[in-house]
Amino acid sequence: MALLEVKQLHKRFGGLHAVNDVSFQVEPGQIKAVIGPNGAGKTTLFNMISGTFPATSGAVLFQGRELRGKKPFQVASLGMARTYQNIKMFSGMTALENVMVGRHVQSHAGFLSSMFHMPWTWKEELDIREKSMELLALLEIEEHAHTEAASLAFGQQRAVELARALALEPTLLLLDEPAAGLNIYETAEVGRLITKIRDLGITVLLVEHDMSLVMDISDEIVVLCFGEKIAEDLPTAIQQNPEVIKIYLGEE
Amino acid sequence: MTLELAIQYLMAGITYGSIYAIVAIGFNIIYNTTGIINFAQGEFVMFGGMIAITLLNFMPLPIAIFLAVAITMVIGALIEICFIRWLKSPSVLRMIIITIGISILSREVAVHIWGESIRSLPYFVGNEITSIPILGARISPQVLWVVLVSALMVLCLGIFFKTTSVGREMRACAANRKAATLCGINTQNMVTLSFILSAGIGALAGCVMSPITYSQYDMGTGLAIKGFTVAILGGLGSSGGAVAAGLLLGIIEAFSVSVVPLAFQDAISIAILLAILFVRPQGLFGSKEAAGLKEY
Amino acid sequence: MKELVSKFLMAVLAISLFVVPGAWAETIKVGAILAVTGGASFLGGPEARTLEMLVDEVNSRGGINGNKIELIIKDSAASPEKAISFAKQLIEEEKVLAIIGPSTSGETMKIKNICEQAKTPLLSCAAAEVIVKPVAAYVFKTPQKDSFAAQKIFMEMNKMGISKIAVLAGNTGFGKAGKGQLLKIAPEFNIEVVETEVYDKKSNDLSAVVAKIKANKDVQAVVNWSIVPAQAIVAKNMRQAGWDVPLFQSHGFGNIKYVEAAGAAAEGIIFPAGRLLIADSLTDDNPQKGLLLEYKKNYEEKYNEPVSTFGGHAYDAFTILMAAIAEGGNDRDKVRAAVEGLTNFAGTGGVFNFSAEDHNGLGLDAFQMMTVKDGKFVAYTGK
Amino acid sequence: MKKLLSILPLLVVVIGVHLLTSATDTMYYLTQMTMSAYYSLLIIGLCVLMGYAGQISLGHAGFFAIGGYLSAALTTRSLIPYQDTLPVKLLDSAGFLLAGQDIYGDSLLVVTPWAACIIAVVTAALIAVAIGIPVLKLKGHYLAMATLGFGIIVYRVALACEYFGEADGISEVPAFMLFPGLSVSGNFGDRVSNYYIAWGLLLIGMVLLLNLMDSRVGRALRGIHGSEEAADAMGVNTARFKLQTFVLSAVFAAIAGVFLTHYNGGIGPSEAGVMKSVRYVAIVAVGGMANLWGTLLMGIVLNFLSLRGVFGSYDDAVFGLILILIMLFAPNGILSINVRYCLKQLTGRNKQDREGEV
Repeated sequence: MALLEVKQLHKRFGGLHAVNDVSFQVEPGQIKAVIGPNGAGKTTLFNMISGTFPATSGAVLFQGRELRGKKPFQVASLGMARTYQNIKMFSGMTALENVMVGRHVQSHAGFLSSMFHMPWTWKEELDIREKSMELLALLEIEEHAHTEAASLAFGQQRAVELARALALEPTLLLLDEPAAGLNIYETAEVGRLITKIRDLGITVLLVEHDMSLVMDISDEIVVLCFGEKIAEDLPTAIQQNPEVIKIYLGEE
Repeated sequence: MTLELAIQYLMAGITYGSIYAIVAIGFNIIYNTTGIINFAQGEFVMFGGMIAITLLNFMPLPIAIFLAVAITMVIGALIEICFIRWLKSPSVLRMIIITIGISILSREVAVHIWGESIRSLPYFVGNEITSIPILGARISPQVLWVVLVSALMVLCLGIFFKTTSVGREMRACAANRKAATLCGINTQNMVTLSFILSAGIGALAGCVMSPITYSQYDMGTGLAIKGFTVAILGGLGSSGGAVAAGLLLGIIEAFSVSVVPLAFQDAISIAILLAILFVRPQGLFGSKEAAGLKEY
Repeated sequence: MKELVSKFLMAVLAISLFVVPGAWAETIKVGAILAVTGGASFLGGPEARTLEMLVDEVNSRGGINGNKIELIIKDSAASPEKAISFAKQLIEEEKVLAIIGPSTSGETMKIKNICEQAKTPLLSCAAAEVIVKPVAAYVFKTPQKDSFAAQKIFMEMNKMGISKIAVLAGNTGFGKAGKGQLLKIAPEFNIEVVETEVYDKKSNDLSAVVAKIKANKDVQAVVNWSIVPAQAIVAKNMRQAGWDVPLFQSHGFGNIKYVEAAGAAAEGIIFPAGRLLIADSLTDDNPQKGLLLEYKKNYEEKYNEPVSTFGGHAYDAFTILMAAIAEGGNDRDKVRAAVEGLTNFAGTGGVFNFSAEDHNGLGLDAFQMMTVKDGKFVAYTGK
Repeated sequence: MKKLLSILPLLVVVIGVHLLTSATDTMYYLTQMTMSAYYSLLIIGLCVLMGYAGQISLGHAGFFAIGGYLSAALTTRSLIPYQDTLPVKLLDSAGFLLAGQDIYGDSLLVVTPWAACIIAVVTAALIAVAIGIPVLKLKGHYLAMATLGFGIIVYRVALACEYFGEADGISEVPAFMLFPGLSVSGNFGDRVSNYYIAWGLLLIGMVLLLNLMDSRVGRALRGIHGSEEAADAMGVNTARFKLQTFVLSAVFAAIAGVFLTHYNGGIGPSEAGVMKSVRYVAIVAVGGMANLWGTLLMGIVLNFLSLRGVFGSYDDAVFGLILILIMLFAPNGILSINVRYCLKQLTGRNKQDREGEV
């Protein structure tokens, strides 16, 4: 069974069809990429999958479960984590604290038990801290754990955001342009991290602009243009696809 | 309820309603150009009335009112220049707190200039007991002045925003500030202008209503709360909505006297507002489309 | 450096001078808690100004028995919590001999127990009768009793043959207490209250509620019990509605500013008040006449505003206290006893006769029915 | 544990103030210190709501008043006329009623302070839930208006109801015996113990909030403030957390109201007024919004000065001015003003000027 199934998803903003009748599936354990030029509807697609706003019509099935009407926090607790194109760090918190927020769905301490610092929250708190440090180590930024996240370099913030998303222990990770704003070396680095994440058994769905990154790491690619799916294939096949080439290289 | 009584209630409602509407329009003018709710709007009304009363000692009524409106406009401009102009994209919370601060300060300035006693302008026509019969009910001619001046103000504002180039620039500013800047409109001056305009409107209202309601240093808060209520009921930013909502609230308040004790009147009108806010945050007359684009 | 040292020495000298005079002349501290700003500033303002004027007068005459009076005025802005804090502060820190005020009944009731506990005389300027009923040993009040004002009004109504009335009141402590007294006493005079409404102290138009009462054809007269500017609005709205039943006001109307505000609508309003407002027209044998005229003249000269009965309450509190200090000196218990023993003491509110049972000291005769004629207060003599 | 340690210096200061005042014979300062502590309890609760959860409330005096008024009314208003109704009988059988005499010597049947306190705080919490659900969906000006409206309604109801004493409020509120030998009252003799009750309560409140802020929940709240969208995507139920914080701050306000009312022996409508709510917001803003320690400090200092009448007739004016100045020049609170940085800027500027002259 496919981990994520997108069925005839459709989104209209007034008269504009931002996403038009898009369907595809993500199999467990693969890295799947959605590419397309600016305004192709990639981020809109992501927002519908993660529950930020509802689809006009169509359905999203996660582990066979219909996500319609689910709020982002509910989607997250089902095991789907995401990052943002323009990194959304929690300002005023350290890198470690940012990652610790990511452990939210994996922990339970409530208002009262937190206020009274109940013994049963102590172990949980230690676990959260330990696990978060591990993730920072995994993404090779543990030396910045106690720096305010918003003051880190852009590439490091990306890593913190990845760690934060991983802290949810997701089965599916949605990455919205993980290489946006990064230089060649940082991009390669992110690519390496993403494969590392996949090797942990986490399925990855990413939206990306950077063709080289996508071609390197993806197992399968969906191409969107003006809200419509025009191709879905293996990277090598996509590279040969005349329609894709036309979109990316122009008509000449 | 007899017809006579109903008309009496209606006229009372229209009196309150027009006052609320004018204050609400003052809120809207500033909100449209800046996205700020100026909690000191009620103080413009107070300043208008108080200054006119002081000036009346030296000059005839029309000139005193004219000058009072002009002086209040200058105060409005000064407030904008001193407190608002140089802030770079302040948060809503910060602006709310700043304008509340301005309101408190203005009140304190007023109490130390004019003292705590009540004052009023003389009735424009007749005196305190003059009244005109309308279908068996009797109302003071000043009520007609309030309604007339409010109507004129709404009309003039409409003409100003539709036909003059400055008015159009202000509307452009309201629609999209960035785009307006790119078109060469000095948005900063437009903001100052909106403060001047709404100060002037408030001051004129303060003069016209002074014979009926009296002027006192702390009259602003109550008016601001009612005006704000009406502005939200009518849909923030909509002048037509403000007039409609103002009259509606005024009339509801007047008629509510017949069923609930007067002491609960304010609590009830605020409760109505809350109820509406919960189901229709865009206001009774605001459009859902436009509301979708705004942040609540 | 040298300069600093010399300044320091001078400061020390000044302080020691300040402390030493106790040897030959005492300074007696008197506290006052008044609502100078805030919702009841129309009471606290004139009260504070009156006290400041009086204390200057007393001290320029050489004080009481050679002792200077030091007045500490605290502005409570009509907030009970501040009044409580200030009362404790004045009693313990400033060690005042007595406290004048507060201006409102709500505040007075909150600090009543504090003064009682600390055995510090309190001379309240607030009207509500609960302040002195039941009597608390150290608590006095100078404004006339609400119940007497209500009785006066009802007596007048009986004469005029009025039996069904409407009661309007402002939502202040004054209005609340008055409404209570009116409703309580009315049956004794065979008067029926057919309509009751309470309006906000910040009301700016009452035409709707006036219309509602007017619609009740039974109403033969209206009694408005309030202390706020809105009482002028009641008068205006009634006359504008073309309604000419008699309008009675409470003694809270005793401020010529309200008459000015109501303009032509104030004509013919009937209300009970202390004689301060008609001091000029009193007969020469009236014991109050001299002091009323003097207070009026001094106050109006100094502050360039008309005198009001509210300031008069503070005047009475202060003069009563001074008389008691003259007798009891700087001792709280003796001063308390002296106040309680005062009889035949003429003040602005009337002639005070205190006793262990009566800590207000004013009788029914403290009130004079008045009316407004040509924008001035005159004694009401019936139709 | 760490939190307890961090609160230790404060505890030392609290005891130090007591010893200092008793040594210098200025114990009267403790009266206003006690009152300020209660107001500060409300203010640190509001700080969590405004600073951490990012929700403005211009109606918190309303919750304070609900707590204060309910406990005052229940402990002073006689239930004898309702003696035979079911709720009164239930209260009676639960041992929550107390017979006594009023000032006129009439017999009186009232609720015990403990029961009244619990009823008042629970009512405040329930009201917070009921209005929080719809109100917290609003943002910006709409949220400000809605909370302001709530505050006005409470004020109006207190002012209009005979039961709540209308304009006079409620006086003669009895002392609140926490346990034998320790009661909340304004009697001069109980001053020191009340000072410690108030500060004990405030310290407990502070420890609880510090604990909360350094926990899963606190991180989620700070996350909401940092980026609501991202917090949502991390699985944080933002609506629920906002509501819980709203209720928490309302409970803090109500507890402060209950205790201060017993300490003052009464409550008046001014405690529910709009100006009070504005004042609380002002203090949180001056303290730096998301800064519990700064807010606590400002809450104590400003309330203490105000209650001592230091600002005289300019009390509101001072608050207005502080509000404007802080919001204009130091929106992150008074503690964020970096003196050294400012000095460096000044001296740096001077140096440049001098160089320019040369």
